[in-house]
Amino acid sequence: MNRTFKTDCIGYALFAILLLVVIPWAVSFDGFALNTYARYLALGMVAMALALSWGYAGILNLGQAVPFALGAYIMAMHLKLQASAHMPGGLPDFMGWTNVEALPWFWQPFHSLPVTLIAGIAVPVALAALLAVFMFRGRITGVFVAIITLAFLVAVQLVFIEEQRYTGGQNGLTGLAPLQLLGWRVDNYSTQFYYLVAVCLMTSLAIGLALVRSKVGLVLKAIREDASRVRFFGYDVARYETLAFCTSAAIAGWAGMLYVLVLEFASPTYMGVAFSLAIVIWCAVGGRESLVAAALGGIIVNLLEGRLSDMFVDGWTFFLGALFIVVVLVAPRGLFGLVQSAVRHAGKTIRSERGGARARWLATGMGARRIDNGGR
Amino acid sequence: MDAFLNQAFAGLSMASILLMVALGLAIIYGAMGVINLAHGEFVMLGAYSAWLLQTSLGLGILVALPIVFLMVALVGLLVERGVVRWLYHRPLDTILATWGVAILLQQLVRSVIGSESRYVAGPTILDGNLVLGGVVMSNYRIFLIFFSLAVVAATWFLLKRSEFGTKLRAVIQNKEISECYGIRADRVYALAFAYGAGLAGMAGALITPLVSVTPSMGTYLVVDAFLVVIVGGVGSLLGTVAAAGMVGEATAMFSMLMNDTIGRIAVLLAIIFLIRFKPMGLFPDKVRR
Amino acid sequence: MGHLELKNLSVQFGGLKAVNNLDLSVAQGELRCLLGPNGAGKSTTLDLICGKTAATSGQILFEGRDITGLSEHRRARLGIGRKFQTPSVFKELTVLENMEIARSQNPGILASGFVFRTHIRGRLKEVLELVELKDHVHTKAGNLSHGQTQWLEIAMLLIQDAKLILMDEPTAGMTIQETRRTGEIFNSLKGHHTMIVVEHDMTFVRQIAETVTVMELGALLAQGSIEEIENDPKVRAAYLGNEVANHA
Amino acid sequence: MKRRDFLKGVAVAGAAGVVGFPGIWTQRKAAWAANGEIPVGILFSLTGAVAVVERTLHDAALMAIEEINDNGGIHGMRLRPYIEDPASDPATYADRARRLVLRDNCISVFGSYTSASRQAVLPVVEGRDNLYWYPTLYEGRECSRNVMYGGAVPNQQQQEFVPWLAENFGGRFYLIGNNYVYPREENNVCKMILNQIGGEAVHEEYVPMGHSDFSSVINRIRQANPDVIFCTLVGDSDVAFQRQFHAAGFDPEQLPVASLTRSEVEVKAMGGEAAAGHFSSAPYFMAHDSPENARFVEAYQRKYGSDQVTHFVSEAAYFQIYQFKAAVEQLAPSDITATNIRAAAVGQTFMAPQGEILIDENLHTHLWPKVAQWDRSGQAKVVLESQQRIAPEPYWAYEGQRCTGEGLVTS
Repeated sequence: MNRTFKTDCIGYALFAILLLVVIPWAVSFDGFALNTYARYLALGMVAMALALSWGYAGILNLGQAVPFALGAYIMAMHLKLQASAHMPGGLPDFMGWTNVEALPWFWQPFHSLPVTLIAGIAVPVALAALLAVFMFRGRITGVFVAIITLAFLVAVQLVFIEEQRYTGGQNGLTGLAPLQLLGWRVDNYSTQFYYLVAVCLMTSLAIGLALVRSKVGLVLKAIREDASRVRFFGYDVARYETLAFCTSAAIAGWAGMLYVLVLEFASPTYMGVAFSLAIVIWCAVGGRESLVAAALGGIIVNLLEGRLSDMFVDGWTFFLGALFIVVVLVAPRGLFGLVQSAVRHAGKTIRSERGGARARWLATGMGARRIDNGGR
Repeated sequence: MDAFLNQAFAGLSMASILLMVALGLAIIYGAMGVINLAHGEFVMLGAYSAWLLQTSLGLGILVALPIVFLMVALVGLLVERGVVRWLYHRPLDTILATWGVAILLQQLVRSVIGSESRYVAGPTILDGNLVLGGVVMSNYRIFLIFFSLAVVAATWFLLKRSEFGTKLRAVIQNKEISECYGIRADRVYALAFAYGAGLAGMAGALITPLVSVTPSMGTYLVVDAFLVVIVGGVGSLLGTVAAAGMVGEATAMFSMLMNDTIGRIAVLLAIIFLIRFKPMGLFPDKVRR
Repeated sequence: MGHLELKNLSVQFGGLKAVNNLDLSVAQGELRCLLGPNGAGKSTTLDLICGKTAATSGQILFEGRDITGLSEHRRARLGIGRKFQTPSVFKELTVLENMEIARSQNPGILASGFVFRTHIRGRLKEVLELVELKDHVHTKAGNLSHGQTQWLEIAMLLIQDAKLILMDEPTAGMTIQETRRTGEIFNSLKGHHTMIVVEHDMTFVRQIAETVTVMELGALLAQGSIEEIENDPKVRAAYLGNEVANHA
Repeated sequence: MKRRDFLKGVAVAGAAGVVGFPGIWTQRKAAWAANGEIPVGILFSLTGAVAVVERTLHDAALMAIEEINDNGGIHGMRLRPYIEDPASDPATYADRARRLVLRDNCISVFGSYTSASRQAVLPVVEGRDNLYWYPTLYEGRECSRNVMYGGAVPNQQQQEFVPWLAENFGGRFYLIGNNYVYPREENNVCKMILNQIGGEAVHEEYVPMGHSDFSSVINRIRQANPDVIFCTLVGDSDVAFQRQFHAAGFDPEQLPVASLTRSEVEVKAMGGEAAAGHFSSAPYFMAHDSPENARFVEAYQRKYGSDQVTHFVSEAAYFQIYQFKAAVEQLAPSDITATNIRAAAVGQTFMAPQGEILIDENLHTHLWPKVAQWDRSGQAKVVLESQQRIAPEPYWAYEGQRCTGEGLVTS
């Protein structure tokens, strides 16, 4: 395990260099481009969060957009309250229009920034925990998890659209104030803001890596392979699955908060089926077995979407659809798997030239043994 | 009482549409484990095929049905041969690939036919309503209910009584052994996929008199159809019928008591609970696992 | 009072009584062999003890404690280990990672969150040497030979340090040498661990058995030393055509 | 295992090469003054659910740009449209609007149909003091200094429509709409008017966007037995509702559907048969008889096909380009900025297909509301026409609030 730790560090460091140095320099610190990349990074963060539960624990969460959107709405509620300070009763404009008399209790705490920042992670986690306990205590796995989370996603979105009085309905929360962070008025086109998002991504990535490189990650991998066998070693499988699910939700909520800062509004489309499936696709394109790769997948696909729609305004989705099909057919393990097998192949050629004799000896030794076993 | 009966009929009518969309999906998912997110697009293609046949050849949708079935089944066959057949051993990946197919098909229609909404005339012989006391039932919807049941019956016959069905069931049970007996599993899969797609196409053609035909019309349908299939239980025709009936009726009843949005939320939550406590579906195989 | 006691244990699948009013007592440190024709309910009995299957009626006592209603992982934490008929190791993980999973004295999440590396020393090193896998620690379990896989699973049970080890045909697919070696390992475990072994290979049974229990149709048929069993007419009848004799 | 993680590094580096290559991926800066072009953004969805309508807006806007360029541009400068496809997704609207405003330096952006997308674009245009030309009817209650509102607000659609309906068919209204801000707000206004004239809303309900099964709704309508269905369903839902309502055998003379959102596009999709006899209120209908409209329809059909229809939003998408042109024409080339265009646009009149329109100082448009009845051919016959141009009052229903040239004023 120690050697993997070292290579993890290399991957992490290279990713950090990409985010912190290469991208800002490549766009020569242009405000618009940094804002765009900040958006991609936030989306990469959600994709990474999904890899944590899908890639490691085999929990395909088609409702990953729920914690993301909750984080987004919570941040937006705070900013909306800031923007509504001059309104009668501090009531957000849309509430006035829908005849809400007083600020509802669940909006009250979000006057406070610390509460908002904590809730942006805690609320998605709490909801995820409820759902996780509900599912995993019942030993729900595979496609059933996918369908339950999908149905849950649709239901939550409907609630948000229906309760227009409290959530802004289909329009979501708009007309937000800029965030005041420790006296700093966050400008989402600034270099500092880009670095804020990048550092958040790197931090969440570090947390994710620590989790999957610890024994927890090992147990999760074992669960993905054979959950009942893990139980016979005394592990409470449901609890491990819940942990993965909740950590994933926490990071998604965090990413959602950043996303609102980038785009300056929260919308129920953040918890739409299309968006939620898109997260799965980013994760798959990057490679769900690696957190760094999944994050990159989120960044690359979004970048590509942006590029394609720029180059072929008519019919750019053609290329997008084709890309997904090709990735699944040619690179089932994503770009990560593709690169991995390419390098492994290259490595093998080199090795076989150097230590061919030894390899052959090993191979025949193993082969002989297998034949032995066959004839019992 | 009339209100209740009217609403019960509305539920049946919703169920019949749901059933026709879900049936093809149930076969594709039940037989091959393929999670086909492009299913809604097959429905959409069916609707566009009906439009095409009506505007270019003047065929009414009922006359056009067999042709629509064949057209969409052909598309299904191409999708299966081109994409899906490589993915039988990794079912979760089919989610991504078929999503890609869905995007592709939508854009194809948009580029070739245009993004505007299309009009397809309903069959005039089924205009009008049947009035029984205070209950008003649209003739077309009555027709849909019976037609959907007929499709189920035909499918049941195909699966249980025909040679193709026997082969399909053999392949589902054990692909390797079936191949030893000379069944060409890949061909059976391809035909089953095409059949499922064709059913979706027919459903698409049949709903054209009720809805708006647009390139993105399928997206709304696929999620609901999937929920029905899973609630009904994998590979159980009876389960799919029962699940469609339940979801349709539940939607109608909740909608009568509250409103359509809350009705839908309630149905979704009920589905979540059903899957949680009965993951094998309404009518699971009673075999020890 | 035995280490493990089954009292009136029954389980029913549909109309079939797979285990029928079974009473069984295994003493601390004993190695008990469980024999019986196919469908006698041997594997189901193991399933009942480890919690894979829930009992319809009856009681399971382990170290005097009623564990009938406990979930699998709770039983495992009490010290019940299980080896399955088909070798079930984690094929995607390396040998060392498999061992780390099995080394589950602290199976809680918090404890696991602070484990980042597995040191090959102490008991782990001993066990790996015992099963001759020390040179393969970084091999993926999926790439091991069949016999190695069986041993890996045995090693995992050893490192798990279960007080009660349930084995379902541990030597299936092993060569004669490997089987003998397995028998030696088992013999060395007697006294420290209580073991229940389901086995068909009578040579192996003779090598390891102290007391043998024979089941038929979910119920206890006979119990005693290997000689007593082999000469029991009821057992002979149950095996229709002297399967026991053939094996012997 | 070890190698895998090394590879992660390689993958990262490789991706960095692809993704982060300088220049290619970022800037597309156009210095419009230098090469005699005026960059404008065109932001209508060409893909996704809203593309059904927005495609026609895109077409109409581009046609106007082409006409202007063919006739010598503005002071010899051509309009250079930067086209983006926001894919019916608010987040993508926001992203593409940033591109147009910040990267492509457009001095105005023309775009979008839904309220949600307008709201998504607002922070960008307000943050950079740009101008967003929004051609769609909307719920009012907004007073941005950075949006040029080309569509009707509630008072322009309902002020005459609702009393007329009540007078002719009765005052018991059944309100049905999709579940978002526009229908809810229009229904608030409708209920207010009904209150004043002694009518009532017998039932009010909202269905999710894209909802397409109206059996339950139709059952409820049958039970409530209203005089008028007041309908603010949009797009697919409107089409599905009307077809099912028609199939259920209601007689438009007894129970008409009165829509604020139904245009020639929806009617074409639902079929003239289903729409015949029902009413819509809008400032423009394709069948409107005026030389400007004849020219507009003729040009549109010549360009995009004779089966195409024009409607009240595409008309606005079209005339807004001309309003933009008229404003820019008043400016010296060196003065062409978004804020100057706004200042120049206020008070402008333009002979649009619907009649002569005027931009109010609150940046909304004075329009000519009409009520029309649909016929079997899919065209609308105007049955009630406003005698004068109606001023836009986005806060009509809110006493004490007015949208003025200084923004929202509360008294």
